[in-house]
Amino acid sequence: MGSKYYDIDAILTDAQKIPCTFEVDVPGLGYLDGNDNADMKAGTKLELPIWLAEILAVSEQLGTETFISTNLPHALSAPVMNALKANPLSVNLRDLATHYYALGERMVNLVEDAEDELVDTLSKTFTQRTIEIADHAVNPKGALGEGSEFLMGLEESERQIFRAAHDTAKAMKGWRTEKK
Amino acid sequence: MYGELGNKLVIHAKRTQALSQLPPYQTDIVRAVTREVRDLNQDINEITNSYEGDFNPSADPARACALLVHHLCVRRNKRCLLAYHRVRSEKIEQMCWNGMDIMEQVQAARVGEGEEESGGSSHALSPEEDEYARQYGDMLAAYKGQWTDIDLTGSLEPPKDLFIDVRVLKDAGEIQTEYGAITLSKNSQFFVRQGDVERLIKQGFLQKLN
Amino acid sequence: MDAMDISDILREFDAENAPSNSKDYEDLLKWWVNERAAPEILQYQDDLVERIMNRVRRQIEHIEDQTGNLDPRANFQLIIIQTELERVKFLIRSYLRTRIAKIDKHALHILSTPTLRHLLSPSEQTYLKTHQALLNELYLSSFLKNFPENLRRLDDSAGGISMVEEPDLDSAVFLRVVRDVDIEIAWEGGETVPMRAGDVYVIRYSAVKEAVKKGEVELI
Amino acid sequence: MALPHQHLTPQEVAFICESELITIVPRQRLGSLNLISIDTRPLVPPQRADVPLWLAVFLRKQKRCNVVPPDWLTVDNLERLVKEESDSPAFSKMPWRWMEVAEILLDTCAEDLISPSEIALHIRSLRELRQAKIRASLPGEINSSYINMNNLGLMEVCEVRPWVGKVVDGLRKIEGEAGSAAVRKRRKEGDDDDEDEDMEEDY
Repeated sequence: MGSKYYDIDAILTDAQKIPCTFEVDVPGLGYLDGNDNADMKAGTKLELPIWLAEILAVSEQLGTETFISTNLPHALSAPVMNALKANPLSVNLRDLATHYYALGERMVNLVEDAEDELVDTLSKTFTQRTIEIADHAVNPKGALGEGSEFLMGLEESERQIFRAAHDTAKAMKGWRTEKK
Repeated sequence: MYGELGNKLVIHAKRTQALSQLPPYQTDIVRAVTREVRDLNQDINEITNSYEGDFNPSADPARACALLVHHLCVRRNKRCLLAYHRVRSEKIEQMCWNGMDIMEQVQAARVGEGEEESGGSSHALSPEEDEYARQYGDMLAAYKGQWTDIDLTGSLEPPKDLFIDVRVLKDAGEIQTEYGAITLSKNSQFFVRQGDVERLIKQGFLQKLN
Repeated sequence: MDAMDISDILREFDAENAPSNSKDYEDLLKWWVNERAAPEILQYQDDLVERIMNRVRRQIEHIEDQTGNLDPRANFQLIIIQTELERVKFLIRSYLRTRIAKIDKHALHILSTPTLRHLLSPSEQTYLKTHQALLNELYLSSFLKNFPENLRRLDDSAGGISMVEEPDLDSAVFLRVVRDVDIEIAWEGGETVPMRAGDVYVIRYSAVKEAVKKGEVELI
Repeated sequence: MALPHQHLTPQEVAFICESELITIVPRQRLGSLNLISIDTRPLVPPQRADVPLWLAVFLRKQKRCNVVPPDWLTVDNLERLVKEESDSPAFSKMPWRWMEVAEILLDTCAEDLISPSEIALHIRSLRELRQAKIRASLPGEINSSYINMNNLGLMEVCEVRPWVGKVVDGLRKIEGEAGSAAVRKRRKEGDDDDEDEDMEEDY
């Protein structure tokens, strides 16, 4: 899998925050929770960006205890999963997380025993929504037409798929009508 | 929280990718993020130096965690800075490949974009980017020099209608073509290379027929 | 003028000896499309490009000799020669720039992998090294010089992610089968896909990477 | 950055097909030509000759030849194909470059075709019938492993390629290293409701 060090979307994905719990007291780390010169108490619950949480969650200290434990963010919580299973087209993914599927991929590695269900639901959701996206891109129903709400809720990779399908349809139409 | 400034820079980079012109360089944010890295690095040194002997992470996990957090913040800021500069350098390279003279391109950016938030000097490129643009332009010229017959910065669209039929609407005097001079007298028709007459068509002397 | 004039006869005589120029052109089309579609840089087609460039130069000389010759018949033939010349120039230009774009995207990966570096032409290798030096200089002068010494590397992988960007060889590619071939799919637990000539598939590049190089399948 | 388009544009697909040979009937003499991609034979009216499509179109525009349309591009053959296309869910067998060749000939040498407006109509309905079929059948095929797209023409493949490529890649990343095999296996088991416990180790 190609590493994406310079990929802007990969960097923005890692900026998304997830709920964490500190398992250990850490002097001088209060600033992570907004109080600058305090210490970080074990048991504190806070949100940390993925680029930080994913390393702290796997760095052991004594024995098998890690510095923090992580839980699924609201965007991947059970109620959202149920809504996606019920009708994937009705959920505004952009409000939940701009890089929604990428967030899902990162969390699959971080949270045990969630991955089977998470992967299943996300892959079904992604497939069904991208088919709808392609339809909209090929025969647009006008800006305020039916489905525009769906399009407003597309997360970042879905937007890029819409643009790819839309631009290709436009290029095809342009080629067919231009003088050969 | 550490890393917030880095994110701001990456959001600028994301917006830059969608723009045709290069927006102003975010000097202030770049400096602030660099300062944040230096401060973090000082904290790291203070923590490690506070140990007489060598630092044993498992002996003091809390201190190890603090160190790790600082390290990760530094790495994160470095990645944001590199990505921001890389996106801009790609835009500069695109301009060179499109044969645009960087300076005139930049004037247009200043007029078109106006000043986004502060922090951007009136001139879109930073001094270091100016230098990069010049050096990349020279390197590109050297690479192109090995393909003179091809003109590497030419069009990337398949060629169409290299030669076209035109009718003369208004007397346009004589023009030079590869096949000798042609006198463009009113109502006469010619089969000429499009490149030779594009300007005259735009000025309404000639009309393209198909 | 019913009888063919001498130059036509002579030209027809030597038309037989060069059937290969159509094959060269078709090969260049094929390798241009392969390069456009493959996620990784492919072998530079040195001899092929050189043979075609020789013909390009010969055509340019022919045009220069003939210009000023106002005979409409010769003139019309020159126009055809120039029309085709522009097509060939476009093809070479797009082929070279497609490669440059990939070289830029995976520069450090290519630089640090000898087998990949040997896929590049000498002038591409010069471009790669010079460009990397310019980028390093830009980063250093813009902010990296203010970093502590041990943090200035551009090729390490501390902090959980490698700074050296590699192509995603599992990206989906579209292909048309040229010769029957059975493709082994590693990620399906060793399933084999029997691909027959004329078939069209979307599949991970890694599964057909060798078949592309052997010409058993062509990317589209 | 040196190249704007990631995938072949329709113009580039047409450019590729313009090196295919097509038969013409010359209307004016032309000496043989040593070109880069081909050595052409002398054109002597009215003897038929095979030339690359780009050259045929160029000569046609100068009224120096007429183009002999390919044998599949006739009204009755297209009518048969349209009927076949509407009667069965499967894609009928079309030449690999049918759409590009038809569009180019209809645009540049319509008069050389027999009842070109009818041909244009049939080509359009073929395109729309097959477009609807692609939109109906493709979604069911989408998976991150591989997809067979036989009987589609090159231009039709290029039309769906950008978004299909992104969807297949996106699906692969969501399914993670265990890959689509695990997902598909679970989906099958999910149907008969005995969730297979030993899937855990794969992660």
